Amino acid sequence: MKAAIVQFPGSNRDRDMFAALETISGQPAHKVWHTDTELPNCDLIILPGGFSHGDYLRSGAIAARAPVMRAVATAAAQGVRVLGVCNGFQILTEAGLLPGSLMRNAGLTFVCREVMLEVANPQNPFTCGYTQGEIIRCPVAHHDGNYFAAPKTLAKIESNNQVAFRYANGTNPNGSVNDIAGVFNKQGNVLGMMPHPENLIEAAHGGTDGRRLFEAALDMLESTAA
Amino acid sequence: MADKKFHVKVTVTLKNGVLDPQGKAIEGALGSLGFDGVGSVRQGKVFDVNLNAASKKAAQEVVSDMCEKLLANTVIENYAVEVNG
Amino acid sequence: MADKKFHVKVTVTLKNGVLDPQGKAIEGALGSLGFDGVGSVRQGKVFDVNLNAASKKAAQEVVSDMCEKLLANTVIENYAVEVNG
Amino acid sequence: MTVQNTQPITPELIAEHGLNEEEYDRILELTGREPTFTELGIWSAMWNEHCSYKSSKKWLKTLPTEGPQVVYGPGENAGVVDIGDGDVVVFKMESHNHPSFIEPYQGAATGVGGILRDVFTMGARPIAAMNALRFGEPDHPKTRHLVSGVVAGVGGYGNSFGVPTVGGEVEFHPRYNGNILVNAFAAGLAKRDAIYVSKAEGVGLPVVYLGAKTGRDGVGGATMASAEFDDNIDEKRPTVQVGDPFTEKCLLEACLELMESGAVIAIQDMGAAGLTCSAVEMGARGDLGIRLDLDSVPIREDQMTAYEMMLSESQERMLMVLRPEKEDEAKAIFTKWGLDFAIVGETTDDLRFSVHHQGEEVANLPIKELGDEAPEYDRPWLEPGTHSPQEPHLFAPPDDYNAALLRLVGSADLSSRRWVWEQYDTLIQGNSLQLPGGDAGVVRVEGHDTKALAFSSDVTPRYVEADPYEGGKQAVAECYRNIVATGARPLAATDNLNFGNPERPEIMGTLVAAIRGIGEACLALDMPIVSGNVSLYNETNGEAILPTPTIAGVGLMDDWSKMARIGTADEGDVLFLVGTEGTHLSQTIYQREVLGEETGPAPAVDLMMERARGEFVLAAITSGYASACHDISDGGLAVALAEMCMASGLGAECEIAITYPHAALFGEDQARYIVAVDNEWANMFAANSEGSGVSFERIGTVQGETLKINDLVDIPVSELKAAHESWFPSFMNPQSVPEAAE
Ligand SMILES: Nc1ncnc2c1ncn2[C@@H]1O[C@H](COP(=O)(O)OP(=O)(O)O)[C@@H](O)[C@H]1O
Ligand SMILES: [Mg+2]
Repeated sequence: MKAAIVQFPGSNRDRDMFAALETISGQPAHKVWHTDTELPNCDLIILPGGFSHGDYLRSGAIAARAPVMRAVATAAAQGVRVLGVCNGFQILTEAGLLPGSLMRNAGLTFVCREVMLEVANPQNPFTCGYTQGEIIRCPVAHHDGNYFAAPKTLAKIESNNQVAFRYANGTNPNGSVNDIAGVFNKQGNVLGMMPHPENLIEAAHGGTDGRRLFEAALDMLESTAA
Repeated sequence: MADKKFHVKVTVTLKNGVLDPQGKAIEGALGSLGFDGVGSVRQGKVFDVNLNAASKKAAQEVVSDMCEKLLANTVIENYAVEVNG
Repeated sequence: MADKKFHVKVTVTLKNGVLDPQGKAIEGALGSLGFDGVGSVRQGKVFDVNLNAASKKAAQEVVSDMCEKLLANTVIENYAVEVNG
Repeated sequence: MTVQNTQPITPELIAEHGLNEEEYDRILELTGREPTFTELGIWSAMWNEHCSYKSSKKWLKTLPTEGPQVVYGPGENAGVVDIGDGDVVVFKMESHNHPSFIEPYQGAATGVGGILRDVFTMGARPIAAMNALRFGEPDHPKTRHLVSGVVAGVGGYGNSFGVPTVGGEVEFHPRYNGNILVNAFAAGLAKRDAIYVSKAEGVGLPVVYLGAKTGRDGVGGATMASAEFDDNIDEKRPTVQVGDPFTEKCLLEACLELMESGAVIAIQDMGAAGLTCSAVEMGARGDLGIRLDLDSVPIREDQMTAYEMMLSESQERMLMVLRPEKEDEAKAIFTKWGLDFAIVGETTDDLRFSVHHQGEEVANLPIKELGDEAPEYDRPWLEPGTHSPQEPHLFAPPDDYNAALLRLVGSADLSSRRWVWEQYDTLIQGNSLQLPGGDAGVVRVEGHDTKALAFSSDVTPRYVEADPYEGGKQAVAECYRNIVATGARPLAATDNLNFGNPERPEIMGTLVAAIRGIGEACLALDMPIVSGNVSLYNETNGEAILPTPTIAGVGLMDDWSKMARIGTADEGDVLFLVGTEGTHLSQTIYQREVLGEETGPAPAVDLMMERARGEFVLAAITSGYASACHDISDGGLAVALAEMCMASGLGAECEIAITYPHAALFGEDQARYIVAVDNEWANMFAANSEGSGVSFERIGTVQGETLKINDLVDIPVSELKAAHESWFPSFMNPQSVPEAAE
């Protein structure tokens, strides 16, 4: 499977993501610049972490209106897998490809620490490497990760099983509603999450819990549900 | 066409019911600084935009369009546009 | 003493000459969205404060004090307080 | 604010520019006539303490700066050190003390921005940052505000830029009430054959301005950074510089791309006194003149004068000399990254610094003299006094050792800094092997399977105050130990010398003695100083800060799989003390926190012993004997044991030979480590220490959930942790913890 990483000015975990994909799949990902209007032929599009356009105005707001995002929206509508991590998640919500918004952390400060995540829905191409209710480790590093959705939207997200991950064991670092750490779109081919699985994929990182997410998204698991 | 200069003030505020962590933190901080009687605080943004437009109405329209397209996230925010000559 | 409710609007803006990276980024983004004629954008904050005070004047004073102590960074920001009954 | 170039040069104006009579006479001589207003500004910028090191140069020259590993020592934007395989590490530390006191968030943020720029100007991608912070006493009304602003500013800039912050220091002391210290360190990786320097080469080449636009930010800033504070501080406020980490990140990527394209001949970032310093440096280094045309400088404010443009400290700007044939390619790169790009001048062969603005030549000065002939002072200095040693029996023992230990681990200076470092992105780039909380931050060398770099920043100002010479040595020694404790070999260091007013002979004497101590230690421990920064005049109303020569060191690890950590001891491991029983209680944290005094001499540093024990510990770690390691510093053996227990979550049972219990537990004697060794290797470890003549003692075993030391200490690790972790959060959020512990 071929992956593409979209780079915006101010993206800064694009290099982490690139290295992680290469380590896991042995293949370099395509790099796509924010002004590109077409995407390379690929099965997985990744919007990496960082501070696109400085996160000025609202995190992800300016990037969400970049030319490349039209192509991303089109691909998403066609069923191509799209993963947004951290700033990528913020961009996806700003672009309307995912429900909800990411507000300032409840503690108001940037938070970088390891949290625990409960896998809320493993029936999905991104999460099928985990089991229902499994608790995994994952680092977070963000200032605006406080997931919020209006009650009606929230009810829908919950009833459609669109929550991918929840902060577990009292480790919610930012005040997110219902401990939501990651959500799918309704079709299940777009995932946004605040934690950084790309920073926990090899022994040097002190753990490999993030690895299965990429292995699943790249169809590299032994028994991937189609 | 000879455009005129306009100074436009845009105010963007969170919709009712939308979580405002900053406002809430400020309430708390004001309390601990000894300010009593504070009911609620909500934080928003203002933008001072200088632009050229054919008329006041045109300025109003173009800035509203800017709000829809960028300055406000209309899912969670309201905006108000005020044009000064 | 029977206090009254006031709604106070505080506007905090960067002092002249202080770099506004946000404003600059927004100018750039408006340009790439195809908005022409934008001269400059400066971003500031607004706070909607509901509070109880003895009088309009008292409300004005207490909120100015809040600005000095918390809401504004007076080293680089100016503030304006507007009390509505 | 707009002052024309024709402004008459009065004695007041000269004094306002921080120039004394003698200096002005020299300026008249070198200029060959009365300088214009702009010229006066240029001279003062080049000759102020911050840029010229006029008080410290004589003494800085005595520091060891060379070694086979050193590629570039002091003098460039940052030091460059070889790490093998064609790679180099590029690093430096710099202060942003005064700006951070005035506006903590922006002051700290722009400090981080400045040091990152120094590193990537040389062609290195920043891979690690540290921050050494010193604040006034916790109870001082300004302290909390300063801590929260500075920490948010350090994080705000570094996180957005995308560099992991892997270490630092935070300390509190009343002597910093009016002058906090913010020392920022950055390190980057580059290829040895692709290092860029400021020396321009070739006549008639375009001088190019890149990055953000110029505003009036910090006009007068370099002068301010070298002036003592007084209560008129408010007047200096409007010159605050605001950082834009987004622009800096774009500037980084653009510069690295540009360097790769082969377009860059010389490059210099615009730091203090921006355009002036950078242009003069490029010319003077390359024996070239520079002609600048200010009408082409991208500006963001109206009606800026030549004076303002020449002295502006707007951030995120660079000056380069480019190959003319690559101009279009270069411009395309900068446009892609949304940055300003303007040709603002050219190199000339007349050795003049000639500045033009609106059809007028506003300055024409001899460039070599501007760059190299800054005054150099041999300021009078007093040899610091010494204290006679104080034997342990002169110090009262604690009533309760458990209470004393809990108090120390929960004190302002020894408590966990988690509240601070969790606001920093410590993981970005995916190479962090050791995060803050251990002895040194460790980062993998990208592109290499086994190599890693270790970083630590250290100084114990109360020691330096008590004995500047021993304190200077100690700062280097502690840095060395912290690096060794991870299993890395210390390679080189950078220093940031923060002192008071050098015109006072006793302060100057402190500086001189500290530099002597640092120099000797660097020589003995083979850690040459490859870059550094001096911040003087840290005084308010005549009261100086504690002398604070911060040392930041870098170490190299060949194989990180052998790395030692503070918290990786296993149940059943044997604990060894490398070194001897503690005896020194003067100037210790115990004395300060428990006895409420700060008296007597600093602990003496035996550099031969440091080296011998360091080499031994290093060998033990790299041959795989050590399952965990920690150096003994503030708080002595008991605190070091407690820190290892808290990090691993395991207890320890220790039985140590004791002459004076309080000195054995809390003495801050130097050159000591605790090493945890798998039981299977314990005899081997002991035999090796004996063989190499290094003193050691087998002090106990890792076991259970309680720290026990003889019959003195018996505390559950969870209780230690609670004390250790709670001080900072309750200090910063007193409302959430109503009865905050003192
Ligand atoms: N400002 C800071 N930023 C990041 N890490 C910090 C900071 N201050 C302290 N630390 C970390 O906290 C730990 C304890 O600090 P310190 O007591 O100074 O260590 P040591 O005694 O080993 O020199 C170290 O890992 C250090 O890097
Ligand atoms: Mg240490």
